[in-house]
Amino acid sequence: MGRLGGQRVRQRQAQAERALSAGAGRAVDLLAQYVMNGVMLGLMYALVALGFTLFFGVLDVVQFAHGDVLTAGAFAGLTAYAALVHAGVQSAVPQLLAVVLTATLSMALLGALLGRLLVLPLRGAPPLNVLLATLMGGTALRECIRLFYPGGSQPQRFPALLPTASWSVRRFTLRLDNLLMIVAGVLLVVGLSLVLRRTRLGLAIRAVAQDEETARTMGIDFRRVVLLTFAIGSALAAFAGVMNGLYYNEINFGSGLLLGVIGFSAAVLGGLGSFEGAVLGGFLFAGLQTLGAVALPFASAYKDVFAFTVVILLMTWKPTGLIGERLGERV
Amino acid sequence: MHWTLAVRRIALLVLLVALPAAAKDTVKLAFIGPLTGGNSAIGLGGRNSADLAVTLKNADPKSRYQYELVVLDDECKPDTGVQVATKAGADRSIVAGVTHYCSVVAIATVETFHRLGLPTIVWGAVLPDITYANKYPEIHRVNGTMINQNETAAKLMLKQGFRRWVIIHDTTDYGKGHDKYFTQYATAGGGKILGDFGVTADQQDFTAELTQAKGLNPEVIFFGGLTPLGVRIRAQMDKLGINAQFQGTSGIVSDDFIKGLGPLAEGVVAFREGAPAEKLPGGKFFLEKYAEQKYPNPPEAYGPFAYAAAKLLMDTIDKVGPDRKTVITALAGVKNVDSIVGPITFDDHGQNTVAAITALVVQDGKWVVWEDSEYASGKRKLKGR
Amino acid sequence: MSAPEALLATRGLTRQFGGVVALAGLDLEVRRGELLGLIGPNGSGKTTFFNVLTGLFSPTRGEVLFAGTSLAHATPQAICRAGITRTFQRSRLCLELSIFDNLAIGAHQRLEHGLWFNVLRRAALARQADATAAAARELLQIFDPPLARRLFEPMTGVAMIDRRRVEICRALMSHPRLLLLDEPSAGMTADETTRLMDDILEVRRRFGDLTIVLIEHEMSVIERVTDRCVVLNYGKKLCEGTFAEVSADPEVRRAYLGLT
Amino acid sequence: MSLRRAGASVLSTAAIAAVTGLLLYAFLAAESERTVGLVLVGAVAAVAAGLRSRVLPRLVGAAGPPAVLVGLGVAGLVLVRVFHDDPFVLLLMARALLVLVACLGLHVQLADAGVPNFAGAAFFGVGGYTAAVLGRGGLPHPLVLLASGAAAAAVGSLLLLPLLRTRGHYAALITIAFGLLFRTFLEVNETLGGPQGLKLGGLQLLGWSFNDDRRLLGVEFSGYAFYCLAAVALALAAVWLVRRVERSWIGVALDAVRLDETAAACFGISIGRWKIAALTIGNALIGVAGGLSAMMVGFIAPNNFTFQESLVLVSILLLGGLGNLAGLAAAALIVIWLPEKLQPIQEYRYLLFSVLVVLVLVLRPTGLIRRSVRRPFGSVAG
Repeated sequence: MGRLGGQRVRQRQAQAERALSAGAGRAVDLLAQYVMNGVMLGLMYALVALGFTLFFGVLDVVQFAHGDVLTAGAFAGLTAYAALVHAGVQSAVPQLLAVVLTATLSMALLGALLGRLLVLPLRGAPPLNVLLATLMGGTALRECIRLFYPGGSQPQRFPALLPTASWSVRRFTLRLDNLLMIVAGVLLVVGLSLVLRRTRLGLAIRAVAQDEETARTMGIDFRRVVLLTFAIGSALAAFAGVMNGLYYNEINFGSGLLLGVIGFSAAVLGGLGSFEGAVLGGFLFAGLQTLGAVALPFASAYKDVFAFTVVILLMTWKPTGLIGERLGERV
Repeated sequence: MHWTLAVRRIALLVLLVALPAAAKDTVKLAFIGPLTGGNSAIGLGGRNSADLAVTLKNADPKSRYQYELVVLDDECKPDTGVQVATKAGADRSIVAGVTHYCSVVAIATVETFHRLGLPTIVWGAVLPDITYANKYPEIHRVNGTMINQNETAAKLMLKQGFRRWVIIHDTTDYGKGHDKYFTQYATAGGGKILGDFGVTADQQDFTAELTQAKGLNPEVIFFGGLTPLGVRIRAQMDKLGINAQFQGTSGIVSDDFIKGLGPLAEGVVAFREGAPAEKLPGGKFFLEKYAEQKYPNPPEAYGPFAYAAAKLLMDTIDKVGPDRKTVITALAGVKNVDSIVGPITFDDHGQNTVAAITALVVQDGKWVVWEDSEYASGKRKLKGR
Repeated sequence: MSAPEALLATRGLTRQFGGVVALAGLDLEVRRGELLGLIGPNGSGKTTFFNVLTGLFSPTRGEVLFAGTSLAHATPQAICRAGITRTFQRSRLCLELSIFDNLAIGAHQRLEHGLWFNVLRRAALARQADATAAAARELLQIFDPPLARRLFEPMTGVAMIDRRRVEICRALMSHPRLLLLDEPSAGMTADETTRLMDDILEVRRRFGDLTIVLIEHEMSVIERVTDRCVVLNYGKKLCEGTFAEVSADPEVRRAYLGLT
Repeated sequence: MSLRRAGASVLSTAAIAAVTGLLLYAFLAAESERTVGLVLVGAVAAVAAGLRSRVLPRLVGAAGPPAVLVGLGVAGLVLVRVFHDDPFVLLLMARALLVLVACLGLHVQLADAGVPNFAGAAFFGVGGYTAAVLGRGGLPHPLVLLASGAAAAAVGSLLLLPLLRTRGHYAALITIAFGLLFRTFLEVNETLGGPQGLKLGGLQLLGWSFNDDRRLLGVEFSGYAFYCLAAVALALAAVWLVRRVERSWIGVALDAVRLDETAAACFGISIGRWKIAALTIGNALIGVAGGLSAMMVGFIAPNNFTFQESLVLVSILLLGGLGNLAGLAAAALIVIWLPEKLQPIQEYRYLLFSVLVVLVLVLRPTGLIRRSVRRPFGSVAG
């Protein structure tokens, strides 16, 4: 067990070193570990929040099945992995590609379907109906996974497809797989902002978001843009689902609900409809959770309670999010 | 008496008269366990074992009644547990019950069974209060409690030279019970508990707690809780580069724990009352019969106890008849009744004393009894030794 | 006749939406008991003036004095209690409710809303409901007699023109001191408008102490019913006076009628 | 009231009570799943025919709603008498009635004032925990139930400021976030028993313990029979209160706040006051139902009020047709009883209800049954 041996030597060194610089040393490396955890969570929440912001931007609607789309994405990825293993493909890279592609494409399709079946037909109805319909749609999706996926009610083991090398500086451990996921997540966010800013589709999405009537009169195929936006938003969630699976090495059917509410809270904190707001909101929520865990050392399970309480207080102070929703209410 | 009930009774009478002695009375027995969710493997193992007991009893010509197993799922949740317990207790045709693996559910349904007068035998929950908190004649238990489990655990780990623990436990009485009793026995033996964290049963992310634990630099992370949390914590320990030894309780002794972690499960230590099936007095017989029935999932750690509980109930009903009150009085007198988990004796609290505590370690993907493992013989080393 | 004192006076009333200045330092007076016409091209700030006056938008700058009290930053509820009610350019009736319910909303000020009264003292509640129904029928007799018999039917069954009349009745239910009418005759034919104006004059005669500000585009209507007029343009008061004086004013002719 | 009208009222009330009683009895007594299915289909067909042929509304009109309430109350008593020794059915009836009371609370909030409450189950839990904590003290139990309602309203008041400042889906997020954080708080916090929950002694009324069986008028009643009677009484009182609130100036004000806040403001209606009133009345109803339910079951744990359970309450509201009390009652009975009577769908109930609600929302955006206009409450119109 070579790696373990080397580890032990370094640990004795670390213990000696720690004895020397007890005060400052202790805080910095732990702090770094917290920041690392926070960044990982923040990125996942940001990806989910971006979905909410895209849907709201285009249609002024909240698509509340989004959290469960994330879980469905992770399960789709897991199914692809199982199929590949069954077919005898053992090496990690093709498996990883298959998992990510299956998850994102299948959820893009599901997202567009949800938009087509649940959201567009309800354009005329009161806005709350869309929230209710998609909330129930999310419940149906969650129950389908629980009931029809083999052993769906149990947590499923998600394969560790990324290399698991890690470097430790005293007690801060940086794992290669976390680093890769962070880089991939950031690239995805940057890529999305480029798509929105540089491409015709992006222009069309922003136009529809700004003012639907004028955009439609300018010849923008409204339905196509909406369905594409739903596809993109859902694909983001699927990617976050795969990240969740790789990070925790486990997925279960019920985690989508909480992640959906957290993603929506993050999007609202940042101001629904604003791209930067969603990313900021995601990291802000993760920061709140980490702060909550650090501030209440032995009752860290309160971190969700702390984070959601702050969300409610912030919304009382700024009802439409920190940066504020762009569309004021017309009298 | 509304007419449908009356009609059914008359029909039954006619049936009995017309068919002299050929058909035996049907007696219903309830089985309650976690059939869905994270602990369903153990629940299904228990159900199959109880079902095996019923099948064998029905096959035996000497048995006075035809037994039928009514299977109910408590989802390892107290509220669902009380609901199905009320349904079982309220159903007059159910005479007795083999109830619960999850302590959080068992402690909740004690009142319900007492109120509805249903004699029950717990087959897997280890929380002492289930039987010791009050003296209800209806409540019995064949498996042991967590008190002696932690005594043995502390002795063994201290003997291995471990001195510094961090405890993570779920906030149910099961988790808190293990936290309390292990701290008591570990500190008595010179060990030090650096810190303890309560976590909720459906918590997903433990990086915050584990980062703090890492800051305390423990030799061992003691986890008091069930398999789903155990898997997540052990996996996230590896993510944060925590190389402490992982020590669990009876809650993680299941194949799902190993399946969930893969290589990471290697070297994990856990303790539980009673021995694995093959080491039990009636173990070989039980495993053979279990295999014959070709159940889709294994009996798991508490299958034998479920079998023993079901068999004891049916034998008692055979002796005293399918009436709840007489069954309760008969169970009170159970002394040294032979069973596959060894002789069963119920004390005044209905608790069967199970002396044997088994230490187990995961070796090459299987739970192995500590004494037979390469960790005991020294060929393999626990973490940090 | 000494000039009757101003019921409503605004000083330097301004409202900006970002860069757009909807009201630019408006000084305007409404004398008690008069029917003032408010005219001006689209986007001249007429409806914004009503919205600021009724508290839906708080003024960026300026003062609003109504019967001596300042209402500049008052809530719509307080402004209504002071005795100002209005109709809306785009009708805002509750279509799911009955005609009676909509009128009862208008009479909210004068109704008893205690939980004790409403849940337990049902006889007293029934009496108050009958009184309100009678008041509603009386108003409807003026504006839309056939509706008086369909008081408890849903609004959805009422024609668009009649809905405008119900909205006026709703504003009158609380016996306001100042009634703001925002293009009440929009979408009506000439004789329907004439009949509506007669009804308004009839109400004015019956209520006595009722001051009305009327936003209207039809010059013949303004000429017939208003005592005075104010012409707005780009949020500023272009000129003020009787219809004859106003229509003769060169500024108005150039800005509003496009004549040079 | 003339003699003829009184006669017609009594006759039609008796008819309604008898038909409802029979349908409920057939549903509850049905043993095999096939009969349950048949009874359900029969009931739905009967009601649909009654509605389409205007027979039902005319009957209810002739009887006069207060009389219908009395009739249904009598039907409830008869059913309790019939199932006097069958605890399982009595428990089912009581649970459905208490869920109906909770849904009436949500009805006042969403259907009347337009404020969505996705933490219904959390307030149900607050009532239950209050009953658990106060139940052991010396306080007479009717006061404990009132305290349960008051506690739920008080906890609800924490959300008043956020709910007044937000609209639409932001307000929805407030209640969703509150539901999640409240359950986690109770699960982690040990004072109220953590995930272990708390046990409750039975309801005691003037020394009469509801938990034990008792002979009455020569018949052996199971303990649950008395809880069932309490639930029937509570449900009737709640329907009476909600109907009176809706058919009064308060109902008109709530409608104005729901339909057009701007116009309501312009006519002096204080948006804040009425939303607070609706939230407080609603949460109080939910709290009382929660208190009685906890006492009946004898146990309460954080797992009872997950976000999923709140969604079930909202589903009942939507399936019953927003704003329709009869529909609400029918939906509550079906949603609670069907899974218990049709064992195979027990596992699939969440899936079934969520799909049903989606269909209702997408196919009938204005609600299953068109919302009827408020009937006049003046003396002349009767």
